[in-house]
Amino acid sequence: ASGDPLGSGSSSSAESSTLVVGSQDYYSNEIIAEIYAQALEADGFTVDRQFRIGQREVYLPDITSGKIDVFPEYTGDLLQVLDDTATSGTPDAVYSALTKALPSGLQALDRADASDQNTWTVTKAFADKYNLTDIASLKNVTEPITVGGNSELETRPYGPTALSDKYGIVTAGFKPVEDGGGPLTVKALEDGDIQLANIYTASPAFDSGNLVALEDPDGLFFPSNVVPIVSAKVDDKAAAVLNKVNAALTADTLVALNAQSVNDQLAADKIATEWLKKENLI
Amino acid sequence: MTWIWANLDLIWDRTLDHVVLSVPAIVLSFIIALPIGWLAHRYRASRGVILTVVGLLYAIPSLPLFIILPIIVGTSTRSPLNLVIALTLYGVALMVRVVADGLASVDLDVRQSASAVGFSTWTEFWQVELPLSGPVLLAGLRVVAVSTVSLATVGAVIGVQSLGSLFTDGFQRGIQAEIIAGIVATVVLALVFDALLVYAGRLLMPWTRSRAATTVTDNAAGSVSTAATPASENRSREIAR
Amino acid sequence: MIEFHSVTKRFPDGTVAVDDFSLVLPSHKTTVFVGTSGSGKTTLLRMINRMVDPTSGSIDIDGADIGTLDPVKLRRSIGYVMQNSGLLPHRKVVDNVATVPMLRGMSRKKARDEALQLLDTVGLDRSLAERYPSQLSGGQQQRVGVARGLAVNPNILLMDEPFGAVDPIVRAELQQELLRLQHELGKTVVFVTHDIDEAFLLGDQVVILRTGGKVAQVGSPGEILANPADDFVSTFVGAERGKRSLHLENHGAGDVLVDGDGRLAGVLVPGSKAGPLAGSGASAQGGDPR
Amino acid sequence: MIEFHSVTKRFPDGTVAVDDFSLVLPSHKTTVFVGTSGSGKTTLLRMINRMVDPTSGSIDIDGADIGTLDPVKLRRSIGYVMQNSGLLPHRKVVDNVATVPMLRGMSRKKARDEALQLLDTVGLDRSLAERYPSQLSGGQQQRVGVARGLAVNPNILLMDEPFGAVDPIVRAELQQELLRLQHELGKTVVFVTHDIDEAFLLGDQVVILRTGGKVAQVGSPGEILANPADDFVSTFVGAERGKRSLHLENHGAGDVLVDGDGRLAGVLVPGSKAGPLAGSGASAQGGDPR
Amino acid sequence: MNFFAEALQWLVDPANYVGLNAIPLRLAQHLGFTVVTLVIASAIAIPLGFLIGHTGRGRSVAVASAGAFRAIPTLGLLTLVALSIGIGLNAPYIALTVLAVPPILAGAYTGFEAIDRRTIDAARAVGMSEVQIVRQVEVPLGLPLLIGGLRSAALQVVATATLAAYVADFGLGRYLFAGLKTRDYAEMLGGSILVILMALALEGLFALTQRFVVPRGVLAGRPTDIRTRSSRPRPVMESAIEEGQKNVHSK
Ligand SMILES: Nc1ncnc2c1ncn2[C@@H]1O[C@H](COP(=O)(O)OP(=O)(O)OP(=O)(O)O)[C@@H](O)[C@H]1O
Ligand SMILES: Nc1ncnc2c1ncn2[C@@H]1O[C@H](COP(=O)(O)OP(=O)(O)OP(=O)(O)O)[C@@H](O)[C@H]1O
Ligand SMILES: [Mg+2]
Ligand SMILES: [Mg+2]
Repeated sequence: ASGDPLGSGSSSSAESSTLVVGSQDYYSNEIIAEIYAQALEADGFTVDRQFRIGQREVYLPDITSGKIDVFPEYTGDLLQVLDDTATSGTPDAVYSALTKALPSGLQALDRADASDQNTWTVTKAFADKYNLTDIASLKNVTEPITVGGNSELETRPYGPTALSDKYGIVTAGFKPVEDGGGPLTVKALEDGDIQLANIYTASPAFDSGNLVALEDPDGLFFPSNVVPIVSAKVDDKAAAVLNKVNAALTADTLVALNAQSVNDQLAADKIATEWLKKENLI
Repeated sequence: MTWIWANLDLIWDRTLDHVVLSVPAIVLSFIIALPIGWLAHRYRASRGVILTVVGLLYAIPSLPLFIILPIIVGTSTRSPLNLVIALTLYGVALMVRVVADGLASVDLDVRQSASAVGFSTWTEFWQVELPLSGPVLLAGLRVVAVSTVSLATVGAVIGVQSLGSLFTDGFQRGIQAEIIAGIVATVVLALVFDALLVYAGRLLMPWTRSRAATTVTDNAAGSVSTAATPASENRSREIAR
Repeated sequence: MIEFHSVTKRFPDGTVAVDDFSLVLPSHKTTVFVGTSGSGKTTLLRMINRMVDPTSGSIDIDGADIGTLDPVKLRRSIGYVMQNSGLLPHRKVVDNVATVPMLRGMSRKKARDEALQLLDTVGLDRSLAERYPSQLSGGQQQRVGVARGLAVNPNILLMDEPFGAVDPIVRAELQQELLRLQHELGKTVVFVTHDIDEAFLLGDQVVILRTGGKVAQVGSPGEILANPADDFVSTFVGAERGKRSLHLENHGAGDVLVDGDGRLAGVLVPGSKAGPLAGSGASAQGGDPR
Repeated sequence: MIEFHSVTKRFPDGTVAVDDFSLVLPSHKTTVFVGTSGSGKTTLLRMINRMVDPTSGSIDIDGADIGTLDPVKLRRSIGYVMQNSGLLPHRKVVDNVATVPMLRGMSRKKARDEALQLLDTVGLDRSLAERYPSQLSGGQQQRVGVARGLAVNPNILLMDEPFGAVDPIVRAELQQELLRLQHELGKTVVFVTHDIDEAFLLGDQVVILRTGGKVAQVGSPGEILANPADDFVSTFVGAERGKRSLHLENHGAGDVLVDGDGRLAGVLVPGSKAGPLAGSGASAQGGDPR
Repeated sequence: MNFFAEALQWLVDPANYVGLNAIPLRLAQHLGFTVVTLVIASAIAIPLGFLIGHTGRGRSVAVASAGAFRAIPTLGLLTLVALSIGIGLNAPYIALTVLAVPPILAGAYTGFEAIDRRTIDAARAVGMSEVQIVRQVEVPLGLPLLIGGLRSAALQVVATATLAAYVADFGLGRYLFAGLKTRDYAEMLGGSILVILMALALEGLFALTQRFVVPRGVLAGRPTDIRTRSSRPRPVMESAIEEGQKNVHSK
């Protein structure tokens, strides 16, 4: 793999001072990565952006092998991938579990308040009709509930099985919509093709007010706070920069940033610069 | 539409990425298919086997191929090389048959007269058979080019940037203009490649141009050119998915 | 001189195309193989430049067994003209003619210069040199084919139904042209045709073949016409059918010659514009080509 | 009787294929259009069954302007034979012959029965009936083509170079066969060829065309040969070139007739096996077809 | 390669043969989807192709747009369509039909075009109406190339029909997506193998059909004694007299 001529092998390049920042193939993640990158640059670091490098299954090997130095991740999501026996808990519990589960050579910096986590979401109309507030209240529903989401949702510990095991809510079937809770899923909800969907909390789809994320008092879902996963090349100085930025990233901030991307159709670097300036971070 | 004007540079960058991915695949498909197709043409017995095995490649869905290929080849998961290899495989699958058919389309009279005046097998291949199968090869290469460009978009799913990234991103962010821009740019790029190939064909095969101008009813020439079009169209077994 | 010694050709599928064929083809003369389709004419011709190798028997050229020669080199030293000219459609006329000299290592410039001269020889305008074969008429293409056959100044010229695909009028012209050329150049020509008239016109020696690659008769045109060896030959040369038996008929505007089929053959003229035909004659007399 | 009245055909690309052509084609006779390529022969022929419609002028068949008839019906009432037979490759010989009767509504069984009889008429063995055209020789295919042309017992038979693609020997056979058939059936035959010998053999009336669809001469073969209208006709019929001027030559085994090109034409025999040729003759005399 | 061994194990695991995700069920769905798509695409492409092939009109438009159609990325089209008409099978049907139309169209009209013009000319000359020419001559003779077009369309649709699972609980694509997201490569590879097997089976079926529908006369034996076509091609015609004159000048 190291002999790969076209590949991503900047780790083998000579400039050891360069930090490689990566991002998922997901606009929200790219914005965070861009924020990290600009903050690092403002502090004199050289940054090599390797953004939008696919889904976790694609880029994870590159993080574990140290080819990427800084990567914005989500605590709960990553923990479940690294340790499939992990159990949910408070954000801090999940965070500390993650730090233990990380392979050697990798390190999780401070987590942000901002999170982008799974929810069970229904339309506002549906929630009003059956007076839904939290997940358990789904048992009020008298019509069949069809669940929609990525394929893997079906087998996840918080999936349809958990609904029936924990809350006695029997779902009527599962329809895959492989866009990770994106616009297609939202449309399917609105069309009534599905009644219950897995949508991320930071999705700007909630902006419209037409969707309601059911509360999760029992911690069915893993809290998934934004957290930079870094390699050993990230020194204390760089870590300090990233921690400072992360401290400013609140839950509302993330939704607002996403909304800028989706509603105002701004590019990630512009959104990042604007926010960093506003927060006086650069 | 405002998105497009604000992001022309992005579209341009992705287009360049796309070119860098698809051009090597197209060229490699041709180079690799040439000897294999020649074998299939030359040795009748091997033809069935070669074409079947190669035809099997079509049936591989691209998504799993992209995932499995690095494991088999040993490249890094998100290396563009994976994509180039996969695209080349599909291109070869298409092109081998074209090469075999193209070589077979060369008029027997011409081949025999070439060897009768003293062409050796090797010289005859390069100076007679290859150029004369040019029109069929070109037709096949055009299909390969178009489908490779189309297929390269799937790279976006495995984290290799291309015009496909425009519609995955546009899709996540619900920006229709971006999705449409991605699709349109892909189609335009494919058509540009196609036009370039046609133009290259004109340059490299001047005799095919002159044929249209002539008024002489030449049976041999006529049958070659008419044989080329339907046959090669029929060979449009491309694999866009 | 080309000699066939008991040559047999059996193709892998069992077809016997040529069966125990022996013949001497004299130098500087034209030998014509004539026969119906499948009688082995092409096979015989192609054995001379080793496009086909005999199953048994041998062929000598000027005393040397060609079985011992390198086929590619041999072919480059023998002119070959075929039906539909066999020109390379992707090369210009002049390059087609220059092909073989260049294969033999001549420089491109020199080969093209000589090719232009050859176009003169076969009566083609040099302005056609830069055209592609498909831009020529059928007759012109055949002339280019002949020019290519002559390009390395070979002693032997093999011609496989070279005029089979052109208009009868153009064919007559080309035949006369060939007679003229042969008169000038005196090559050893081996000519294949299925047209007995053509055979009689061009051949010093005519070989009539029957299906299965067997020789029906060998001789000069006069000998064959005067003494057909058997019924097959008679039928073939048209003697039996009456085609060759002409009689005078009065016919409105004057006497005309009519054959046994009722076909008008022409009118009888007194004089003798042409010299004697027997034996070697045909090439010695051009007639008026037009 | 077919009458052309000032017929002109200009194709959309501007080519004038036929220019102000007027002619009467008598019933029960054979009219041959002969001329070089592109002289409009095929176009003339195809106007008779409305495969091509004239730009101006009109064509009458037995007094009726065909422009007023339904083309499809018209075609079903006229026999058509073309080079390479034009048979449907995916239908057996017998079904090919039965095609048109079935189009006209005849039952399959009856059409096939009649088709088998037609095979006899054209001299084909019934054992070939169940073969596909590609399994026949060229000559056999042409016979099937003729059988198909005769299948609806049409008054008119159009033949476009029907024997252009077969071996000369087979061609001679087919020509004799056609003469015999015509003798028996007495159709109005319109025949296209570029072979002047064939035209003279088969035609009661011969029309020599020059490029651009202009008539060079119309007349019986004898008239044309005896009095060629101009140089073009002379050249075309070969008179000028001396092909038609035969003279006697002594030649070893006896006197032979030789033409101006030095080509052996045959031997002179005294008697007259054949009847008079002028005007109507050719069809009246069969010779020996084989 | 234990990878493939795992995939084989997945293929024979009895657990994968029960319930809503059973292999036979997924196979049937996939096949059904493919067949329906081909039928829809054929219904559009075949009449159009026949029309183009018979009249010769619109060919250049067809060729150009087929090129453009071929370049449309199916995944992009699928998502775009799904966004306007919602999830379920309709969007995949539309996207895959777009994929299948060009090869079928090409097969249909090239099948007609490949027919010897003289055959059609003769059919017209003996009095076949245009409809009869299409039905009795062009369709039977053009069938082999049409089947060829269907065959390549089928191949593409089978492989690409995996995308139906992107927006619907349908077909073998479910194994691919589920395997991809849960990094269960055995399932993904097993699913791919099933797709390939189905493609192979269809290939075989089409090869047979193609052999079966080729009019026998087209394949039947070689010409017996005389080889009209090959050895006696139609004379190369020309304006002989004119050429003669040219030569006079040139000498
Ligand atoms: N490569 C081959 N394999 C098998 N049989 C062959 C091959 N070449 C020729 N033949 C057969 O050998 C016989 C003689 O063929 P050849 O081509 O010499 O005939 P020809 O006299 O030139 O005929 P034509 O006038 O049609 O050109 C034929 O029966 C032919 O089918
Ligand atoms: N459909 C057409 N469109 C345009 N020009 C045509 C068409 N058909 C024939 N021509 C032209 O009309 C002229 C006469 O053609 P036609 O086919 O009648 O000649 P012909 O005497 O039959 O020639 P040949 O001996 O080659 O068959 C030619 O110049 C030909 O190119
Ligand atoms: Mg031959
Ligand atoms: Mg014609």
